[in-house]
Amino acid sequence: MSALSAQAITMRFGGLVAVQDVSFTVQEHQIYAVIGPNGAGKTTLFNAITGIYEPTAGVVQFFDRVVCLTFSWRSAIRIALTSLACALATVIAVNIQNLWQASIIENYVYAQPFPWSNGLRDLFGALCGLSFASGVLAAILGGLAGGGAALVLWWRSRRTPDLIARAGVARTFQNIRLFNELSLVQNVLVGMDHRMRAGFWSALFRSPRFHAERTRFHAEALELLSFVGLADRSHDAAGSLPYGFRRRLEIARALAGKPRLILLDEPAAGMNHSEIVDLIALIRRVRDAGTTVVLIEHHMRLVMGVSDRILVLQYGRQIAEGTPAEIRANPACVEAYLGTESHG
Amino acid sequence: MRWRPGPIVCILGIAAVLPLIELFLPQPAHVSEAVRGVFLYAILALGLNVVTGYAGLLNLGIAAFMAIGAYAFAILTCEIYPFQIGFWPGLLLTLPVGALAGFLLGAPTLRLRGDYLAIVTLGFGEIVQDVLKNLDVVTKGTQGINPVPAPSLGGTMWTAEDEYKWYYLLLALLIVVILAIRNLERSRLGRAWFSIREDELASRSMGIRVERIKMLAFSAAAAIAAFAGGLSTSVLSSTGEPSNYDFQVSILALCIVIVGGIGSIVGVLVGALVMIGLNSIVLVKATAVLETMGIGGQSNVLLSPNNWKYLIFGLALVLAVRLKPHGLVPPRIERRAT
Amino acid sequence: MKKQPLFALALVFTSAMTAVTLAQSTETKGTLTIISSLPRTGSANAQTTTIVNGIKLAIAEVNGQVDGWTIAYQDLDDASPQRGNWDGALEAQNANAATKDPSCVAYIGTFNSGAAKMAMPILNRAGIVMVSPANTYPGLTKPGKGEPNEPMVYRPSGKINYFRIVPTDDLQGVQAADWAKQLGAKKVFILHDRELYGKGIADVFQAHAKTISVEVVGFEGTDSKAANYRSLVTKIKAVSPDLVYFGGTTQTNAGQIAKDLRTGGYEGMYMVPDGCFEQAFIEAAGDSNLNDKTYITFGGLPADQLLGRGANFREAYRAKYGGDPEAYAAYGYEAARVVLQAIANAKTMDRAGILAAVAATRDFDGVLGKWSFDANGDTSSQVLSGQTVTNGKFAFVKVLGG
Amino acid sequence: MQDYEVFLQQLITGLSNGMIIALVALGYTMVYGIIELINFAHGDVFMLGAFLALTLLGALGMEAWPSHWQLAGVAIMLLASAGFCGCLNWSLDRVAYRPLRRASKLSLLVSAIGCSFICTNLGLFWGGMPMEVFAGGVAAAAPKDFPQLIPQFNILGESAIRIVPADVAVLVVTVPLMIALVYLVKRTRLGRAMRAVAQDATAAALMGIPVDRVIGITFFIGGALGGFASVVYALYNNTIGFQMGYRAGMDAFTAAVLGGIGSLPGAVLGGLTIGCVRAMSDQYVETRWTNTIVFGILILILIFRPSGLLGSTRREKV
Repeated sequence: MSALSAQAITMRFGGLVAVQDVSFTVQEHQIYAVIGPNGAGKTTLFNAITGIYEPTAGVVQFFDRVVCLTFSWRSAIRIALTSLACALATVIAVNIQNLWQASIIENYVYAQPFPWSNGLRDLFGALCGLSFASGVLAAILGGLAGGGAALVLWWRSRRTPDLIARAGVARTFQNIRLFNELSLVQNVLVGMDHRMRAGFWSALFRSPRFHAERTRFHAEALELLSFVGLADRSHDAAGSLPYGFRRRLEIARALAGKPRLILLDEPAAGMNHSEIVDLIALIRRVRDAGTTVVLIEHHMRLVMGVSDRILVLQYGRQIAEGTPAEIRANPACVEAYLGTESHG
Repeated sequence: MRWRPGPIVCILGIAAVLPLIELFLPQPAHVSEAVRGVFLYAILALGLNVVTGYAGLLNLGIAAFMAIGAYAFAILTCEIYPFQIGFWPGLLLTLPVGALAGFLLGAPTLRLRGDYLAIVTLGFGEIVQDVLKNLDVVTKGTQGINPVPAPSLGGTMWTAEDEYKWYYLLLALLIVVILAIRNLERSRLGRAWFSIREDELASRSMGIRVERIKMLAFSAAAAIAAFAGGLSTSVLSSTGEPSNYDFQVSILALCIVIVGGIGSIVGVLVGALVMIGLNSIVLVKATAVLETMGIGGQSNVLLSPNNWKYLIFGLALVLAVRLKPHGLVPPRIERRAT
Repeated sequence: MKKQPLFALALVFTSAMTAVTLAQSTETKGTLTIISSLPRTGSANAQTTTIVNGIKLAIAEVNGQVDGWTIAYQDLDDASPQRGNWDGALEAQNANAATKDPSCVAYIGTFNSGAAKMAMPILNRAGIVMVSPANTYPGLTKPGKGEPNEPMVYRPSGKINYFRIVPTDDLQGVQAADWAKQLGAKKVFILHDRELYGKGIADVFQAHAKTISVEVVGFEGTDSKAANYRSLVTKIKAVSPDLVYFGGTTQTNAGQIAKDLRTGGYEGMYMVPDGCFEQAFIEAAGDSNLNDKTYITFGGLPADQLLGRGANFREAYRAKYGGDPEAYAAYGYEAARVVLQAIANAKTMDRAGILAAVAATRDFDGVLGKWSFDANGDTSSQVLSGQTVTNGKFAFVKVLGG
Repeated sequence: MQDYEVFLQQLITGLSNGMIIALVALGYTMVYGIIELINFAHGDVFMLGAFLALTLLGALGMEAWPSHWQLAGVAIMLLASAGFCGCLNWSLDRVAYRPLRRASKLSLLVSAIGCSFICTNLGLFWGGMPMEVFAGGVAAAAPKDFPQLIPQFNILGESAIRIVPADVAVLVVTVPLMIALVYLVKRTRLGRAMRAVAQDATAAALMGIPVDRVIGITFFIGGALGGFASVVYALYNNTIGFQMGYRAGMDAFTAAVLGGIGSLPGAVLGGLTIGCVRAMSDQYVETRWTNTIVFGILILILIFRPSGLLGSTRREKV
């Protein structure tokens, strides 16, 4: 089974083509690298894969499945119901004064018990007696607006990053995006959020389930922090971490969701030699734990040392794909990238 | 860990003994009645704090939800309507009513970016004003709905004169709200709120369902605001007129949250104390003193202390954020328990 | 740490206030306090300032003494700066302050009928007499005019403690409609500012206009914060009414409406209630827009039509504040005088005695005419006067009703 | 009046009102564009500009001037108010906003709210103090008449449709200003600097652009636009009051958002839309529902176009 397969991805911003017709497949338990000069479209490709951008063309599959809300009968019913509710609400809103007058004011005598059956009967009668404009027309307009809005909102939420993350795909960012005001543990716990089940009410009333879950995930988060070597700072604010640690925290956060596929965007940027050695070991451990890894990297030793396969991009186009040995032997790649880049 | 009274407990403790201290002070120095206003605004601002402080969504229409709560409460309980469900059921019902209103506004608009959402909430505030004023068959327009029943519990009634009973009732309800918000804040939900405030895209990429989480913040805030609205209605025994819940109230609540310390419960309490205290204690008493000393009350604008209130209030706001840009009591971030 | 200045400040105020209170209590027979509660901050400030002037004038006329009792006056504000309008919480706070002040025997207020609803039950239980210089909502006193539970709901003790010296909307609206018919209006367009006062009076005007077969061609609530009303004027012009009635006040833009009616090319009459009977209305509207085609009703006779008492009031007011007294100044003055007279007549110098004395006010010779309080606490005066504007001044036209 | 005449008349009214809103909204949107501050004080700066114009008018006795001199008077008021509001807005930035540039956006917002209250109070004082007509400040809070310098006869003569010179004056003042503004932002060095700062203040600073000065100048220009607008407003409506800033500011904010925050043509389009919707709603629905309709339409448009009518869907840099 392939963990990730991208077919003919094209990403266009206005007139600018950032990624054109890129296709590749990552097998499970592989470490896969995407390389290319600055501005080659690597990060854009990542963003298109993880749902931050909607690809202009092309299909992305995770584990042989397109992660996307399809227009099923359920969504259709949902939109229809919204439309209906809006239609009804509009009719009531437009006529509330009459309805209220007919059902409540007319029937209620001060300090007497209210005849509920008469009230309901008159309410129904008033509803039936509405004029065309305030009844049918209002219903149609309200229904159209409500249905249209529901449709638009559904369309916008078809393929969002959270949907993809929930499908088991985690990522890190090139310019680290931690939650700076939260502690390290909390950062990791946010990554675990979609695995938690205790909801609003159990949090509000502190149910036993809430406590159990809190203990369990808290322990797991600390474990994960020690996995990346940050256990001793677990209660510091993420914003106070030095740069190298922040990368590791981001990886820990991404791993927290127990992803089957993890995308790392330049994990070694700004790291020194020994940190990179640690990172290589970490990536291997992640892979050995069963997670497929895709990474963008400039650091050639890391890429060549750790990757199973490599994809080379230039100006948004795919110029080569293969094992490290193949890439090293490919003259176009050497020309485009390796030749100009100093080996780290 | 050994239990130490935190700042919240200290503040509430002082609040609890304040009426006792007052027994020994002359009448003009009594402030507990004005402190009731502090409690009400604190509840409102705590609601706003959930949406603006925790989830980082600027809401300029929190007063609209307060109005919805107030009118829903009044219509459900007032004797000129047939429902008359009584104080406690009515007060509890303001919560779902407010949440529903929040949901209806939030569902289509919560995807909007920052200040676009702000104008939507501002506009919603204006719409609610208009609707309450114009649907006079239902809401009695600007007449206001009264009398709204006072609470009773196990045979004791709260009347307008029982100011200390009211004081403690409001204090108790404030504590309940604080506890509820703290429970939410220190949970998975609270964490998700913070993460959205910090970086919406990153939290989305971590699998947080941003729309749902925002919606919960929005609805929770609306529910708490509606609760505050119902409560204030009961305190005054009337809804007043719709413009009692206008934009200025939203602004005041926002100032309380930000001046106090955005995202911090203690901050909101202190903010409410300072802002409302400035408004209905310091300014009122100061004007009274100046009047009795013969200053003011002149027909000239400049010589009447009342005409300086805007200026003083505005200066207080500018100075507060200038001196304490993160609020009087900024939230402590690091050691927040999970 | 940050709060210390605040506490210090509070301490200073507290001690200052205690000192003031102590200083005052060293008087002859003792001090009786009259408290007024009016919106002193924000848009109603102009009107309430004249009310307070009227009250102060009345107290100054008796040199602050009645029968050896010192009359103290406290001017409370029921508006807060951030609201810029009356605030229910502050109104309740003022009313409670009055009940707790043992020397307080009378409460002059409120300006807004909505605020009165909050203050009335509190003061009623405490038995403090409340005299309003401005509330016109009928339901506050008259059974059957407002909601079914009014006005009993404002009288939890069962006794009447609330009095008002202004005619209610149901009176003024009817008189205004009658006058409109006499002026030759066949078609009227009614506007109101959607406030309790303006809407109430416009509703009555509309209802009465229909019974006296004046055609109502439009009934609209305006937006008192709008920059102008040109589009509304176009709508009005399209149905060509003879008279436009606006239920509202200067602060809810009666002046702007007058202005836009004229610039929009409307040539007919324009009528407004006593909320606009003040020079500020003419100043806001610009006299050229009002002259000769504007009609104002007022609950009482204007100062210059009164002999004796009224003329004295006008002179005294002019001498003290410069400028003619306006509607609200007269109302404020009258309210304070009713209270002062009651203090003079009271059998016992306590709240109950003074309340009884106010309730017993009969044939009061005031600046609004000669009137009594009826059983509901309303003024018996049915006299309203009609004014117009000529050369930028109000000019008395006739007595309405009677 | 015929139905079509009523419609045309409402359109004219709507466009005139809309132009004034647009002018205020331009100042709003410029400030928003550069530091993302909802400048609550903008409406109140606008209000103070109108009071300055009234003071000038009274002090120079312009009402008594012959009519062609009055035109010069209008020009004087326009320039004076623009300069005054510009300086005021600039000083607000200097005193109340600049120190908070590193603080959170919300602190800035509260500072702006505070400034708005202060300006409101100054307007209250101003309304009373310098002019005798207000009875020594007794009626300070009441709305003030702004004398008609521009006659209100119908240009179209006896036609049922009225176009008064004030309508024309609105156009004559606002359109050149808008063109000048677009030129300034698109074509000049200053405009380029503004756009650079708006895009990324840090990067602009690194490129040697004096960021604080550019922001200050933006505040000045935004305020000046408000000053122009205030005089146009006063001449058109002939009434000013110390609380008029609230509605003006809210309309401007709505217009700016409707058009797409930060977009100059958007602000103009938004202002015109709101003006016309208001007029049409007054005519064909009911005045009391006008606000509801304006905001209802705003919400509907934002649902379908989340960045306003002409706003760019700025992509977040990831």
